Amino acid sequence: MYTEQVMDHFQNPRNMGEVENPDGVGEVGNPQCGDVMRITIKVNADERIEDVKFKTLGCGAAIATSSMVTELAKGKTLEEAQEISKKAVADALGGLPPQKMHCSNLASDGLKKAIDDYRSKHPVK
Amino acid sequence: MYTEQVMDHFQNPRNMGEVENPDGVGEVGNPQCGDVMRITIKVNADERIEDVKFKTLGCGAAIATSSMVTELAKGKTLEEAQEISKKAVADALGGLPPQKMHCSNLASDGLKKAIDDYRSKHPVK
Amino acid sequence: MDKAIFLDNAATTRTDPEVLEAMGEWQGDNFGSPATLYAFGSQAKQAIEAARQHVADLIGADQKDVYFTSGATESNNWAIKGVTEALAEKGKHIITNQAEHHSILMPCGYLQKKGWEVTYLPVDSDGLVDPADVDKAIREDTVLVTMVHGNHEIGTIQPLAEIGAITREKGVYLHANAAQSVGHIPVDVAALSCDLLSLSGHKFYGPKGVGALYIKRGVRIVPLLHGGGQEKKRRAGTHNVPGIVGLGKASELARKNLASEANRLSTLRDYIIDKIEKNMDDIRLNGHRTRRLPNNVNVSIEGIEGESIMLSLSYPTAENARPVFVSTGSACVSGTLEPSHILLALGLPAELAHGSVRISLSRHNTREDADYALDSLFAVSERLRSMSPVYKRGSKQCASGSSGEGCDCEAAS
Amino acid sequence: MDKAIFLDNAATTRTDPEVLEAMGEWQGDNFGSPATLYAFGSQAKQAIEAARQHVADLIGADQKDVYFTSGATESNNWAIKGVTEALAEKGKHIITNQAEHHSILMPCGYLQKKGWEVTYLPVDSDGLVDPADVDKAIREDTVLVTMVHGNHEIGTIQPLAEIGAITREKGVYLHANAAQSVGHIPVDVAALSCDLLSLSGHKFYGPKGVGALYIKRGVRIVPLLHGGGQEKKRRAGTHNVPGIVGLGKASELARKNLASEANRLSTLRDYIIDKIEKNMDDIRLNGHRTRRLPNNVNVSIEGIEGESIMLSLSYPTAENARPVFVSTGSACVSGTLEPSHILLALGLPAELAHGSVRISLSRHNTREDADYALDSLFAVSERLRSMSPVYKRGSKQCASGSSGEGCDCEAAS
Ligand SMILES: Cc1ncc(COP(=O)(O)O)c(C=O)c1O
Ligand SMILES: Cc1ncc(COP(=O)(O)O)c(C=O)c1O
Repeated sequence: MYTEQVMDHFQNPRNMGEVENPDGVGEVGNPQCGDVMRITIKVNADERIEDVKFKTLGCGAAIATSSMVTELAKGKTLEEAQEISKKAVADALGGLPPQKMHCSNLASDGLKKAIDDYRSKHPVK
Repeated sequence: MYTEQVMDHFQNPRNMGEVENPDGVGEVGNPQCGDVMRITIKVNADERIEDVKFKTLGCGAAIATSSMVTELAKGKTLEEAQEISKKAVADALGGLPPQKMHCSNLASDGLKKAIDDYRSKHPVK
Repeated sequence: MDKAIFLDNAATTRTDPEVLEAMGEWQGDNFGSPATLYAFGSQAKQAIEAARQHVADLIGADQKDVYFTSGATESNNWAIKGVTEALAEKGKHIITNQAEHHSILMPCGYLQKKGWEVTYLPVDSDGLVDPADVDKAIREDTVLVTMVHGNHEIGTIQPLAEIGAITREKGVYLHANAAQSVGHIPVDVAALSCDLLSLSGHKFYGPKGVGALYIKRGVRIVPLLHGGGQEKKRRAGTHNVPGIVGLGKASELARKNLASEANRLSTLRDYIIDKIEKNMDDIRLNGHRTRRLPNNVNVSIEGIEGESIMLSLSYPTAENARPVFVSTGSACVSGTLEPSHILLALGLPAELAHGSVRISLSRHNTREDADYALDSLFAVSERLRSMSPVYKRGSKQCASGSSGEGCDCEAAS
Repeated sequence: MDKAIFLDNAATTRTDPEVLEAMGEWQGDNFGSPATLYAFGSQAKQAIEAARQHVADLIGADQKDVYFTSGATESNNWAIKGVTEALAEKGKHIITNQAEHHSILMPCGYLQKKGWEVTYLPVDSDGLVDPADVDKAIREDTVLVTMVHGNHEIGTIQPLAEIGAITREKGVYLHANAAQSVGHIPVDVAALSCDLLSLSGHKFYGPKGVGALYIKRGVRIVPLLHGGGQEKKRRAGTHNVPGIVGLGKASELARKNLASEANRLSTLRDYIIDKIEKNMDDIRLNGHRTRRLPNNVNVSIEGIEGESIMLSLSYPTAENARPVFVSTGSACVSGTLEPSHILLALGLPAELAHGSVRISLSRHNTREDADYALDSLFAVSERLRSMSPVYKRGSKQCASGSSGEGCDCEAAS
């Protein structure tokens, strides 16, 4: 039911872990739902995402989308990264089963939350 | 579903046909039911059944029981022949399927009717 | 035993070796259940969806509208009970006809006990329903018309497209019981305008115990088997993967061979009918002469009874070494005391219904088989007629009257 | 691909080669339908009756009381709908429990919509129903108690004999859903005092798509499939002869091997449970430790989610070349957004239900298989825990509280 890309990211997740001294942290999901994602980012002076990592409790789709979102976000400006949609993540993975589209594809929300967290600590001058 | 004896009597019926100038004729059944049996008998001076034949429209059981009843009746006194029961016919055939026990086992009734017919023409002095 | 000639293919057909082969894979290493997620199960799921596509293609349906069941009996029960329950608010009247299969009539009878009204339309002497009768019978509270497509006993093909045009216009669901027609003649759910359609695998060289119900998108129907989420939550139960794959394969093969095989069998059927009519006196062809399933011949033979014909044919003798298997509408094999309700619905007297023989052909039957079987039939009929106390050649005695009177042989015995 | 290790045998088992062989005969020359009279059909009939005897022997029943169906889902639907309909005059209340299979719960839910009252008894933390609760729940208008025998997910075996003693005394029918227990542990309809009992062939090395319902003589029940006169007019439809013969063979084999196999598997099961408990922190055994199906292990693993465990195990890697197939109670595979209702019924918080793994053994699994699978499980769990943002060894965070609150991830997303 999962594409090869999903399985690849699930089996060989990219950017798994936690950024040291993160500039922003975003956690979404709920253990009761079976999905929790924690995205940590390092932002450089140009407001680009220099590093991004994830930790995820969840199903295959949850892990693969987390991995993919970090890949997509890396090197992007915060503005660009904020635009990464659920659909973009799913597309990059060659598609997700319909029932997984929403519930297990929270990674872009997690990224947005991490960016918001960064912003709340670095208000625009 | 039929015993070997039933199949034998069905395939090789004994005493099929009509006795010439019968002393008694018994017909039972009804074409609408799918069963009609016609038993003809020749009775000798000792009131013994000298000859008996059947013609039958009907299923395997109907034909086999007709054949068997003529076998059982041949040579018997009228009194003895009258006692031939449905069960005796079925037993002699090694048994009949339950649903055939009654509907297609009218041959002994046919024989009784033939005997009655003889008796009505030869009242006891 | 010399090679038997099986002419009872309307009862069941021999599973095609290609079908068996296709099933085999799913009975071995690939036994996993399709509801599961791992690779194993998802292969089974793909196999099921491929089978669904084959079935859909055979009946001109969208594959999403095909639901697997355990056979036409389940499909018919589901269609009738499921639709009436879903639409009970709208009304409690359904329409069928007197010459239906028991898997239609019995659910209808069951509904009657629960307060539904059922109109059993008459059929003409060929077994045809008049579409105008359907039109007249539809009322405000009618929720379903259920009509057989090809009759299993007499082979008559109902004018379903015409009936479908009426039901579609009046906004009443049409259910087609196509157990005998699918795989044998073209069946197209759009051309028939039907909303539901039943089929059974073993009637066209597929496996026993598997069938399908076509449910047009949007049709309201309550499940018959509640439980797990299989079949989009409409029909629960672990998928019978080998059976479903077999049904798919049978559908694929049927579609490929349909035109040529229907043609070949219609010719053979007409050859048989001709030969019987030329060689036997006092017989009647039952069912419509041309609007007829390609594999069905049904004749009544005056003065003798069907079970004994069938039985004689099936037991080899010195003259007839090859057993021949046919069926009959006689009460003696119906399990009840009544002869075939379908033959009676044609207006036949009970005698002629008892004396009926159905020959139903398959892709395995050749003209040589038919000739052999017919010679046996002629000999057997001759022999049984010579034993019959009622048969007189040309007298037509049985055909005359007495229809309508019931048989009370049980009471008489 | 290296040889896969299939540990999802509660979902379905591999059909035994002897079963396939027994079926083969009826898919070839002997394809005739048993309802027919000729020699052909009567051989099929004998084969069916022999199969019925084997099934009856396996459950200690009179063979006259065994009716063939398309599987346990149909048997369960038939039992529940058929009995309630037959006894509707007496009352409209039935009893079951919260940890039932969907093929019980969904028909119960369906009845509720039609005005029936259903009592769902609680289970304790091991999944056991208290017979005293059954006793208390029975009312004047109770017509049926339906109880699973062996739970498919957590393996707990209900005290059915004790429940049966109560229902028998109170004159209420007991239906046992024995889909998971038949063929695996001794099942005796007399010892259980049950009036109806469901079983499914593919759960004990028989074919898919065939099962049976035991109906004690005299029990009042309406048919679910109306139609032809098969199965003494109680279950219509052309007999699935190969399937039924296969079920018979599976029953025969099961009976022969039952004691030794149950013994071997219980030992293997306990070995697995022990090894998991010794090698893993923060896990919970679900289901009763000893009153348990011989082939069932179910554990919740804190901090990780079942689908990802299952998926990882099923995909071979350099270290784990053999795919391992298990199942889980996680919402991610249930098709709903809720984790297993059975695990929740035990009182588990949703987190632990999502993190459950079911290992269900078969006669084909060896200790070597188990060791291999467990090593994979340990490695996979370690890896997934290292990815988990919530897992902290020994914290028991997931086990604490929060049960009762639902998941609203859909709303949140
Ligand atoms: C406890 C239980 N009951 C009923 C069923 C239904 O059996 P089937 O899917 O064969 O109809 C199953 C298996 O799916 C089961 O485990
Ligand atoms: C016209 C018709 N409908 C329904 C059925 C029922 O099919 P099955 O016995 O495969 O359920 C049959 C065959 O028995 C049939 O001929």
